[in-house]
Amino acid sequence: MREIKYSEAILEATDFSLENDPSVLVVGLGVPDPKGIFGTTSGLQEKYGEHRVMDMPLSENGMTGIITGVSLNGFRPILTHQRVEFALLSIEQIVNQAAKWFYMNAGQQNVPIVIRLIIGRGWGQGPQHAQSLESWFAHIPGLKVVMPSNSYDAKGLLISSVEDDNPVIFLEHRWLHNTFDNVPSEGYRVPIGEARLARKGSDVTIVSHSYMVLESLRCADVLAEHGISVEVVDLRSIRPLDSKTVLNSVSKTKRLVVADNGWMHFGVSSEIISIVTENIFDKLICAPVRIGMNDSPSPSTRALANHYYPRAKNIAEVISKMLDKTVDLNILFPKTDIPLDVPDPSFRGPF
Amino acid sequence: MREIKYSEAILEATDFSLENDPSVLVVGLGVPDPKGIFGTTSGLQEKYGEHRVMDMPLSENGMTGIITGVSLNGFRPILTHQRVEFALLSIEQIVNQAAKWFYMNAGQQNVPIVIRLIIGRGWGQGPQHAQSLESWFAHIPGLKVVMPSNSYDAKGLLISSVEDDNPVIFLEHRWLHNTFDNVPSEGYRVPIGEARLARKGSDVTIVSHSYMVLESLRCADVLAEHGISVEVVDLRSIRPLDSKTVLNSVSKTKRLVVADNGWMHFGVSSEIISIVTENIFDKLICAPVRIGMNDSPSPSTRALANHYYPRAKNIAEVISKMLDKTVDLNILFPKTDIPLDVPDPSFRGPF
Amino acid sequence: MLNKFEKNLYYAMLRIRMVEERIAELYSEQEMRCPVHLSIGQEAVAVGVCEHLQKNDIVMSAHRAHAHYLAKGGDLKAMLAELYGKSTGCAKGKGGSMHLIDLENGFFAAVPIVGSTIPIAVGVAWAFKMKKSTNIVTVFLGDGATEEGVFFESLDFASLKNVPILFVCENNFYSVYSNLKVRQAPQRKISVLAESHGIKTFTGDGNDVQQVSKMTREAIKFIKNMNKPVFIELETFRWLEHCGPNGDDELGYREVGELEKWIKKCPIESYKNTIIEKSIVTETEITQMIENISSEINDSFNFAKESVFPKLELLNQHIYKD
Amino acid sequence: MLNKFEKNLYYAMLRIRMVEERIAELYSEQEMRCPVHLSIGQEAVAVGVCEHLQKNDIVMSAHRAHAHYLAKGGDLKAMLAELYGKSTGCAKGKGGSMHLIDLENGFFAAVPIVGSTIPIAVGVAWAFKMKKSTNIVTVFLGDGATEEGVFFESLDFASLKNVPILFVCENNFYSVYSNLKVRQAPQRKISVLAESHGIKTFTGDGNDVQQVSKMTREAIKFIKNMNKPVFIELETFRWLEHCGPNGDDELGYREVGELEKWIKKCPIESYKNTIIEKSIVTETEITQMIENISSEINDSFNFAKESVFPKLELLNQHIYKD
Ligand SMILES: Cc1ncc(C[n+]2csc(CCOP(=O)(O)OP(=O)(O)O)c2C)c(N)n1
Ligand SMILES: Cc1ncc(C[n+]2csc(CCOP(=O)(O)OP(=O)(O)O)c2C)c(N)n1
Ligand SMILES: [Mg+2]
Ligand SMILES: [Mg+2]
Repeated sequence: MREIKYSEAILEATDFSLENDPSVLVVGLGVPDPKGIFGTTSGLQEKYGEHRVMDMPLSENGMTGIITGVSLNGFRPILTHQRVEFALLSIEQIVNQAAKWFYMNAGQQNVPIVIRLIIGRGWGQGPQHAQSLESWFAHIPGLKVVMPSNSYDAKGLLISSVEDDNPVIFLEHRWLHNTFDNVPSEGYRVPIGEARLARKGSDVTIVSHSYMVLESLRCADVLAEHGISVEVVDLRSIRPLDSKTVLNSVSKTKRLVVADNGWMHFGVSSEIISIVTENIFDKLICAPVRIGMNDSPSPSTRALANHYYPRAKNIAEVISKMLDKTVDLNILFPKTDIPLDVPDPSFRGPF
Repeated sequence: MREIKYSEAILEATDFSLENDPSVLVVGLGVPDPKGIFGTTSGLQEKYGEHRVMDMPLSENGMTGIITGVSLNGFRPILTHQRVEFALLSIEQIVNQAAKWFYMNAGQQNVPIVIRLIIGRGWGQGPQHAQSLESWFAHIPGLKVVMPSNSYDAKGLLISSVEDDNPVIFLEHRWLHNTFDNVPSEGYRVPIGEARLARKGSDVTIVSHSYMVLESLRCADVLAEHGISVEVVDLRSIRPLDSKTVLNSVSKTKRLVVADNGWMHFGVSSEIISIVTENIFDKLICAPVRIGMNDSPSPSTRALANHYYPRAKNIAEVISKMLDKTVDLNILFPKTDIPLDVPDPSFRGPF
Repeated sequence: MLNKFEKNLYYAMLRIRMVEERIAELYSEQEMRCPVHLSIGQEAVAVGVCEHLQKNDIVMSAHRAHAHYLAKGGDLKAMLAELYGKSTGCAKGKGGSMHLIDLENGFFAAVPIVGSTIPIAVGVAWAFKMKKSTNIVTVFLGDGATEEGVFFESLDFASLKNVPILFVCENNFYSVYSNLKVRQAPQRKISVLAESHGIKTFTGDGNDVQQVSKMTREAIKFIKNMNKPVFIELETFRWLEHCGPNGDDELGYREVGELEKWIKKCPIESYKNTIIEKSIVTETEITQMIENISSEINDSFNFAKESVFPKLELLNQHIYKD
Repeated sequence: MLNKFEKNLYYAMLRIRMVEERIAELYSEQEMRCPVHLSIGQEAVAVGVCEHLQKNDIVMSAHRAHAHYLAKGGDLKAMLAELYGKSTGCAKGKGGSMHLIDLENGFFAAVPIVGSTIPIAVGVAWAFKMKKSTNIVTVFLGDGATEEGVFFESLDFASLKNVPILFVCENNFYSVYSNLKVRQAPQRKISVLAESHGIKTFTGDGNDVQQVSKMTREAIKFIKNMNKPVFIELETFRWLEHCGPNGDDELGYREVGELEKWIKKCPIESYKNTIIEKSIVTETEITQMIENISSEINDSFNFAKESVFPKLELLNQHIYKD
């Protein structure tokens, strides 16, 4: 199988969907432009025409309503925003309208749309270009929330999202766009709602999603060399959430760490901890712990941003404490010259 | 002390704030109209003039930016929306701008605004007039989120909110507006960030907020007659969240039920469970449980809405199971003729 | 039938009026347990526009949707059952008065968040264009809705892509209790806002069903011939309270005499006079119409009242489509 | 000094140009680690407008804010230090290029979410009105920002309350790589949109600093005398890529020759020719200006580079004000 980038996987999934179903549309600021949304839409307008692959006005709220409308009348649009923050202008349409439409009319009309949102990070993006917010969308019944951590899942989940009959929020972390994985060239589906056991282990379970899966895997790799066996669950979708896989894993390891991709409070990690403690409290042998973004807006300067995002080392610190093992984290994670405000090139994949 | 309604308490707090500080403004659709936002703004325009108390265009997003701007230049506006759903049009301004403003400019300019949001419920409001969403706001560093459950707190917390130098989201549940409590006629402050021990007990702690505090207290009353001693913590504010009071209570009772006012997943109850299990896992003797709105949009017909919202009886059911006590819930909570889609008149207060 | 079209205009307005009067009358029984926004006084807009629409043309509306739904041919029984929260309702009771739908008859949706159906309607119309359908979409909106930013975003896109949509603004001068003058600058004219987006506009008297009808005919011709959207602004007036079955003029939020002036311009009465004068209908025919409508209304209310409530299973159905 | 005002116009434009050229030059050192949106080619708008503002008048802007900040008198050292992420930055490094602020000099804020400062600026201006201040607010916005609904909501309120605000739209025909024609209907004219809200408008050549200056003088007079907002639309052009230090014309998203045409209309060069012709400045004076600016720029970059990074404590400061 070929190794391709996550961004290419998105492109291939979109290409496949456009090819496969004439009702698929691709809409977004910059979709046909020379950079093609980080390469994820490059060449599609040339191939499918400007009636199916198109730019749009800077009207996020209106466009969300418009793609909802077009989806009621026979189309399957994919709307893309280059930052999750831009979608905040369209929350009314997403949450009051698209998410509830099928319910409000008691199943007569559904809204098959995909909204691709890119999570900014790094290179001084600053407070308004670096939020995550998946827990917001996942709080809302009627939405599905998908967050692949690798190219293979990205392609398969995007195809599933486009074919899904419900509004799907598809969140892509910028730092994943250049990672690689083995990806079949043909179209395939990864079902929405199934977590992935990204790594087997026996001492502790890290539940994670999106970019933080990579940090979790790195942590697991490093700790393995010191006799700590870490299991990593990649949620892949946040709603529906595959609690079975989470519960199975924690039932086995008896210890839970959640490596959150966003803010922890009222977030994904609090939901995971709740699911685990509500359901298998007796299996746990110690308090669960969550790790996530610093509970503040994200600063631009790297002097602060370097401490804003959790890293493999922070997860390892929690785990060693949890297991009462003394390991020297500075030896395990030696200082490198790689700047922390750009993706670590050693995170190349496949994972 | 006088007993006054929650809506009157809001009115008095607003009146006090307008009187006390000439920079306070009151803005909102219908603020000066004959119904005065459920009576909470009645008479204020007559008293303070239309330059300080005013109606506005149906432009929620724009108006949120405008009150942010006016707050940067010497004023302290209170913006009111009659349903939390209308504020979804202004999420960009609230979350990207107001919440982060002080951080973004490193403390040079702050945004002293209050956004009063009323949570709809009952009488067939339906899917777009009945959401709760406090966990959304509480997820965002930079916002404060206040949710009083009674008249006394409503008045004291609204005055504190207006005097607070940060953006405060002030959520009022419609079904609280007609409840009574003892309220001093002068102005006073209830500090933001302190939970209230609403009832002492020893067997189990219910953590709750806003309207669900009333259902929790009713549950506690009824269970008390059957020898179950329930402690009720009223969070009062969701951010900052008074984890100390929660942890103290659960340390004592060793059992936790969270009666959520909204959807549970990625919600307030998941945060409470996480805080408790992360911090005092060893104190808990059984799995925590959460109760909240049904995980769907809210249906209009009372045939379904009656089962959508959790009630005292549902909480009691959880507690009796948790304590392994067999109580006949149908005897404890006999069927009444009171319709469930309007506030229960026996929930009058004081509480 | 002679003068069928003219008679239909009258019949349709009368029927809407009588349905809403009956809702107002029975509301105090507290069995229609959802907010209702009646359009008594504004019937000419709904009817004058919808009489020109084909069954497969689509209509969308907002909180004050009864008239639009009925004028478009929406099922009366299903609407009333929806107000009663019954399983036979057009949304099985899940929506209530503010969420009407009748796909069979081209009424796609109404929602209570002001302005939010406007872009959705533009999207539906855009789909017609892409499918090379000859159908059009009509979206009804109030003067208040033109204050929402999404209104302008929708105008821009409709104009940019030349989608087959008819925007119909019912300017009744009020949003709840708030007069235009506390919400919009005096020099701001709604139709001009639309025009400034390059959209063809018409303005007129929303209480004159003939004028509305004529204007709509022209508008639809323009949409189909020019492949461009059209915007119509019509002045009209709401007689009852914003939400609920009663009058509220005594609250004093409107100028004294304003309501009376508009009641004198009742769209149904004035059209009745016209068509009787022109001998298009006779008083006897009208009496017959009233009887027919009454009996339809009786039947429909009985249907709604006698229908059963939805079963509990419904609560968790339709959250997601499999 | 003779012809002080004219010389200032030139000096200010030149200074902005030279600052941004230096940023572009040094960006590849990868020490300014934040997105930068340069306004090279658009200096006449910032300068022509801001030269008429008083220190206590307020300016707000968006992602492409360097020129506005500098033209309003914003501190150069603090701006550069902000780009370098240093503790001496105007926002202590928390904001970066897209979050400039200089309260001392009346530059309130710039933010990267397109359109979002427009209502905030209206609010600031409204406060001036309520405080009976004679100060005004100027908000700069792009052609893209006029597609956001909040733009219209802001126009409505500004017009409704007659707030002292000057809207300045820099129409450079592009939003990132997207030409106006894929975003706005051809009949849609930005200034007419503002006019349809009852707002006084002016339009003109944004590369002609004299025209901008004259228009602004009139606009401010109108705002102060009539107590009403004004909207100015100015055509101009961005020379470099949307975001970053390089050109990007080779990508082919703009018409061949378009950029060259605009470079020929360089606001600085053409004004230089005018003022030399009119003997307002001499070549020697200009040489002197360049020297002065260069040395200021050198000093300022040194300051920024030598400043220390903020300490870790800062991360959790300023989340809430006590
Ligand atoms: C976004 C939003 N804001 C506020 C409301 C409350 N509201 C319901 S109907 C209405 C009046 C709308 O006025 P208009 O559009 O003129 O319609 P009319 O009621 O006059 O028919 C308002 C403000 C709402 N439903 N949605
Ligand atoms: C709400 C929002 N949507 C999209 C973007 C991405 N974006 C950043 S700048 C820009 C272009 C804006 O164009 P214009 O307003 O004309 O300003 P210009 O860049 O031409 O100066 C876009 C689309 C954004 N920052 N905010
Ligand atoms: Mg109206
Ligand atoms: Mg532009």
